[in-house]
Amino acid sequence: MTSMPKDPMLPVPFRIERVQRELSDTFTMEMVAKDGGTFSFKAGQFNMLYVFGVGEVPISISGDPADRSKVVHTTRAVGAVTKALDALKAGDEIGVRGPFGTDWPVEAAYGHDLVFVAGGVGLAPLRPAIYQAMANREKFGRVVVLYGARTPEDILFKKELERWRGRFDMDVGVTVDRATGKWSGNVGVVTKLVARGGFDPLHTTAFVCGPEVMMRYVAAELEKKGVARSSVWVSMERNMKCGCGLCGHCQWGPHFVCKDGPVFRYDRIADMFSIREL
Amino acid sequence: MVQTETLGRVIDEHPFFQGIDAGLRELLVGCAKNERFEVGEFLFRNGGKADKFFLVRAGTVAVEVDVPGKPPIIIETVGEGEVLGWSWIVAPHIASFDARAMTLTRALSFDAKCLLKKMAADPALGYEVLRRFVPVMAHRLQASRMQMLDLYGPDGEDRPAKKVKIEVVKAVKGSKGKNRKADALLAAPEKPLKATRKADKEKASKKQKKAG
Amino acid sequence: MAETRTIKVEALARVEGEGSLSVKIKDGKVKELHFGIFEPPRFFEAFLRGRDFREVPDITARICGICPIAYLMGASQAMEDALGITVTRPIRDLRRLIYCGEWIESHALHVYMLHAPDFLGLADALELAKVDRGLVEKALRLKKIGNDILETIGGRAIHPVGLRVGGFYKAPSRKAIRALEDDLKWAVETSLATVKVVGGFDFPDVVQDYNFMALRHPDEYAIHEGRLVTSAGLDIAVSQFLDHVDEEHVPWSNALHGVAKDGSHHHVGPLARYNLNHDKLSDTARAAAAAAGLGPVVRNPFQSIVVRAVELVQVCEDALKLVQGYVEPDRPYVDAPIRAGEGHGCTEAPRGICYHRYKIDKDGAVLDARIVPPTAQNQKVIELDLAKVVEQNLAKDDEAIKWRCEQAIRNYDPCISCATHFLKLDLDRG
Amino acid sequence: MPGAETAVATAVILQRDALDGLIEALKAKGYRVVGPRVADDAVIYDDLDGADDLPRGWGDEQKGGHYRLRKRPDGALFGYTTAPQGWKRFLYPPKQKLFAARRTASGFAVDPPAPEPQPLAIIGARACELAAMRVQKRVFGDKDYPDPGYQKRLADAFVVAVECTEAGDTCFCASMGTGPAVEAGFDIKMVELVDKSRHVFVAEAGSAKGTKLLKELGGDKAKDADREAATTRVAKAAKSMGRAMDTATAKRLKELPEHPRWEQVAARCLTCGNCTMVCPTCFCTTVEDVTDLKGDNAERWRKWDSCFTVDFSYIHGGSIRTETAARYRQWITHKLSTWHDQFGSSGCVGCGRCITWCPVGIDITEEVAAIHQAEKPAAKGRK
Amino acid sequence: MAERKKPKLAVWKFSSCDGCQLTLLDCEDELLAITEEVRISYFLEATRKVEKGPYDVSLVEGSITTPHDIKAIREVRKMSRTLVTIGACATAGGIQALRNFRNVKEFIRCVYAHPEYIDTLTTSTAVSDHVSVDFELRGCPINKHQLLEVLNATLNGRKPNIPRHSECIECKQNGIVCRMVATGQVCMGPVTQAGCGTLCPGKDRGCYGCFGPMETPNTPSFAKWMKELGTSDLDVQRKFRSFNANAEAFRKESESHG
Repeated sequence: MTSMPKDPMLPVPFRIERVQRELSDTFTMEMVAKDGGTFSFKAGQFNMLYVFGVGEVPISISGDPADRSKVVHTTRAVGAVTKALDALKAGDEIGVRGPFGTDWPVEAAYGHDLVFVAGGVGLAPLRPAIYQAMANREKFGRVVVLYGARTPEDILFKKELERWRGRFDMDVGVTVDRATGKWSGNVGVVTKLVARGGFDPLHTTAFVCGPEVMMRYVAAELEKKGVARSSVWVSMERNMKCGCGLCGHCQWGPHFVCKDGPVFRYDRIADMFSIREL
Repeated sequence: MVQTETLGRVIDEHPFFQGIDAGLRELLVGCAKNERFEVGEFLFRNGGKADKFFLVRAGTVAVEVDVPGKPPIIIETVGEGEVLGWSWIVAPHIASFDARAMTLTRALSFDAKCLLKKMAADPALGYEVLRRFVPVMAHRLQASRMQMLDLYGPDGEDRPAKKVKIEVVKAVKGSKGKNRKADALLAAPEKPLKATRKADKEKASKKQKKAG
Repeated sequence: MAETRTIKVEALARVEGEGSLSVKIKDGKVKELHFGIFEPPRFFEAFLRGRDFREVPDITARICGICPIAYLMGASQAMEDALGITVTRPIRDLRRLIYCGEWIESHALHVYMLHAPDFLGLADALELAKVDRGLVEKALRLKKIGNDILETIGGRAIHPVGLRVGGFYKAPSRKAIRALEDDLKWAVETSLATVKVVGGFDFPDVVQDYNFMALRHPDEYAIHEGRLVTSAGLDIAVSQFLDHVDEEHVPWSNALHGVAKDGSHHHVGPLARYNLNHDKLSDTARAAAAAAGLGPVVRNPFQSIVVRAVELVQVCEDALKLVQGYVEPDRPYVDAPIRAGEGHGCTEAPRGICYHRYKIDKDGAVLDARIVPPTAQNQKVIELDLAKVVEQNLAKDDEAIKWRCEQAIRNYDPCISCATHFLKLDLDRG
Repeated sequence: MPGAETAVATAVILQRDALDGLIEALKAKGYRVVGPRVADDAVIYDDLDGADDLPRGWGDEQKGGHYRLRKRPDGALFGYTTAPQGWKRFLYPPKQKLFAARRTASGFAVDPPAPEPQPLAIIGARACELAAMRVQKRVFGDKDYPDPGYQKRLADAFVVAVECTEAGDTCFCASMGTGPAVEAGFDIKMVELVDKSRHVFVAEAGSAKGTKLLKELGGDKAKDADREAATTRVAKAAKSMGRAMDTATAKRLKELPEHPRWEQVAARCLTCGNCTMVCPTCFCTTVEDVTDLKGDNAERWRKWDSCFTVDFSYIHGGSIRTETAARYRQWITHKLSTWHDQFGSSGCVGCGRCITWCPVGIDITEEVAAIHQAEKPAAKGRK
Repeated sequence: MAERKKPKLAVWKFSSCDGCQLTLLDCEDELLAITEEVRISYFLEATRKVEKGPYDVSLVEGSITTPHDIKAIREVRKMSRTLVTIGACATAGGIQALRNFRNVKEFIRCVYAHPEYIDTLTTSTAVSDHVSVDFELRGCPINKHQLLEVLNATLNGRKPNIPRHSECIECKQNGIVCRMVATGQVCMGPVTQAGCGTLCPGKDRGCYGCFGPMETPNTPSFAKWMKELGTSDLDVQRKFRSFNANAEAFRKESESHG
């Protein structure tokens, strides 16, 4: 593993090996440490990515935690830094600080049905956990991936989803908010897929990642289905400048989203979800 | 008789009428029939009479709206175990969307006229049916509101510093001395500097002669 | 040759503000010539009414971003005149020092970046930098030294915040002022070199016979106070200025033309100051002028660039002396009870005299304001210069005449934003 | 680290002149000596050339949104209460360079910031200020990601604490349990005794470094009477606090996110951020990336930030806390309530700066008291 | 990291004092470097050379005060990829917006010998009241470091570090003792946007608001406090009516005093 420099604010140089366009505004980058070191992380953690001269941005890791040879990020270009990231290509360098934050407790879910609920680009932070679960497939009951996207054109990791759907040991449900006749899949919000079930609520662990509003409704739907709040995990997002609890920006009630999160157990934060402007 | 039994079992097994009182179920059976729709076939059409509702047993149905000049937009898909159509409850009983089978679809359809009559006659049945429809409608409403939120839509940082609000500004009346020429530079974008305002100039000099 | 030519410069470059020029020539004679100022009026004198007298310096500073000190100081002095107070010697020295800063900045900017390119046939100082980067770097450093003085005393170079009626809000520390010393020593040397450089330019042969008007002070090269004198022999207190100068409103300009009441046209600025105060120049400055071929009287407006360079020597030297002799005043400003009154103030902005008059009521609110900036006063003589320049150059093509005309206007370092504030508020009374 | 070792509690009496020796000795040991001096109409903490810079004969008058220097007749050197800003300025400077980066042939290289300059010698830290240092030490002492800069600066510092013998109108350290007596975190602590007959300091060492330095300074062993006089004065200060905090209600604030008081305080709050800037424990920072024109050199700077700004809670496209009420609530709830969850103590040390330096005099103790009052009947009603 | 093309820069002037564009020339240490990175295509104060649009970056100084200005600013907008307004005139109407509070028609008639020569609007307004603006740089005048920061950020594709918070935060960062609390003089800092470098408080004087309103100015609360400090209604109005008098928050507050 690349040793973290003593100062947590110093980025470590990585080289971009491969850039793959996922959607019109979303891309996946694979990078390796410039010093040739390995990188280990837990599913759900994030890195602070530094684009030289532009700035830094927290991005979840979307690769396989078992693969320590590289670090993979899937990013949507929305701000100045992510747009600058988008402009980089293989061979360019990037600064990395991390990994930071809490992880999806995949091992704690052994013996349960495992339900992944993702919305939009929220599938990216879940992907490492899906990899990890499938590498330990026998430890789980059913493995269900429920995914909602805006339109069929906005479906992230489409090929991978198709591949997963083709497996006999994995249930994949995809729905879009809007479609035209060319689309033969589900149309509707992702909560509807949750409502359809296909898992044993009493023995289910759910990992939810997407926009905050979506997670709120999904968590409520899971609860309605009978899944205990303590078995639901969500991944939060707040302004972050340091990633390691020093800058104070990501505070959310008593929590620092960067170090107490981003992955939170739902029962611990459910009350805070409904407080405005917290 | 065989058919009635079969229909009764189908109703029992469908999540929508799960646990319904056997007597009421029998009343339902009287208005139900099995239907089958090929891919592309419409279950009902926008503007058409809403004289049925469906319990989808297999397959997927697209609830869609036709947009002139564009492919129809699917608002929602309804699949196995779900109920389709509620316009039959609400006057004037006209469907407001198209329902099209996306895959081979099998469904139990209920004749609205028949059912409404029975519901009117037997308030217990009426209550039971509506009791089951209301949550479905509420759920659909919530879902469509969430769709409207466009949760995954772009919300980037690139916003102009300030929204343009054109304010009505009045020029001072009677001002004729057009001795401002800064804008002359800009009159023609392709010739930013050279463009002149001859007319203004001439006016100005005429004015001056008069004044002098 | 019954030919009509029209020469137009729609927007003057390398001047402060927005001006234009239009000349009609018929039969080899200038038929009509307008030096137009299309900078829209901003009505300063109007909205000053009702403001507190203490706000006036900061508000009037916004008339001009290039010579804000001229306004800050002129307005402050006028208010002090109205209140009947005189500042202490250390405050007076600090004022002269900050004014030197503005002169250094403004003159360095004008000489090198706005005016010199004309003499070298270049579009701007950036082209000059391509020819002689070292020279432009020196010019920029010189300009920066002026700005450093402004920033050290006033907080910032444009619209400084440290000045007030009665003096300054806070006097800079001795340490901060002394930090300017080394740079100023370099500036004296560089300004001497500047005189040599610009003294070697080719000057069109234009000799004008103007009535020059400038401040004159018994002990120094007048910058921020003195009596008003003219080459015609007038010698008046600042408060009498309006007895001798009037304004005219012409259709092609948003600025009023300042004209002497006797109908003559007066000329303000470097040439006026030099010609009327040659004896007050420092020995170094005077020697530099002589070496550059300037006599005690200069009547060629194109040589104003050399005179500016000579003045640079003067103010760099003055600034150096003031820096070396700086002592922190006990109190940074002089206070006085508010009373009703009328006050006048006049200072030498880098481009000529800038006059202020205010009337305030017993609560210190402004009843009436009148500001006469230098460029407004020079408008008429600029037009006279242009007529001569055009007639001398008729053989040349339009583009060449145009450029030469622009150059002639730049002789005056016109400050057009200022000029449009020259508004007569009370015509009925005037 | 000051106070790491057990105090060698032998109090000595230092004469007024000994302070010159103290500062000289610290300078000779290579410390950058910072302490109180009068500038810009206040007693501020700044570099000291010598004991002559100390604010001899100056006191202050503080209340909500109000501070005035006051001449005091006794010539006390530490006769003021607290400076406008605490030692945070020195231990966690408002602008810190995080790194410089330069473009290289292959990409870019990151250069860490220059090593720490001289260690600090802090003269005149108050009990509340030492408490603030302890709080920030925990904040910047995360087990995985401590802030090396802060930890080093604090560990290397030499701290001369001066106990308060008078309390200010906006002080409430007694109610927070953080003062006015100094208990830990110092190398030397002193109590100033000044009356007609003498001007002395009762000094005690709190570390080996402190013991050594006190020995160098000489000074007679303090008599019991001197020690008693010192204790009495500090106890008197504890009793004369101008304010008190209801700590129980303060701790509960996180349970009251919908309290109507938030809207009421929002009507007054300017969201100017002064309270967070003067608070000795507020630690939030933002980062700024700067570049040269060519884009070949870049730097990242860390700057003090405030939860009162709109940008503070910005996430793609908008800010979480747009309302003033939400921002004030965030600040006070974090400071007084959720700080306990995060760092095991209150984030408030009772120095009163946020009250004095709020431009409109909003009083943290008053806000908590108002919420306490409003909550009381409700609490009864539930029972 | 490829060599980038030199972007074209234009500097435009409307009703103003020229101070903000002079700020560009006041970047003595950086000016020649700037010209190596950008192509100065239109900048009348500095050069008579003029290049045709479109321009990558336009800096616009000055407020809109004449009917022609309205047309002209629309043309500038069309020709500019990025339009940055610089200074209080361009971002709020400037000091000349004080006319907005008066009856200008009457006013001109009594002021001018030949009112018919004068072509003006009854108001002085911000550029963003007429066309969309990509970035607004505040100040009367703008701060040179902020100008360079905006240019640097634009050239390097990052977000400019231009805070919108109060001046107080900058004051405290710079270690300035609050003038209002420590001396009782009115300081507009709490309702004014940071960026000047704490000039006035650093010179022992209260801020006069030349950077305009901060992001969420609570002017009613602040005005109330000013009055508690002994400021008259008229003076409260004057404080809000200066270089950013027509900025929404200041205008509204000024209208409830005096």
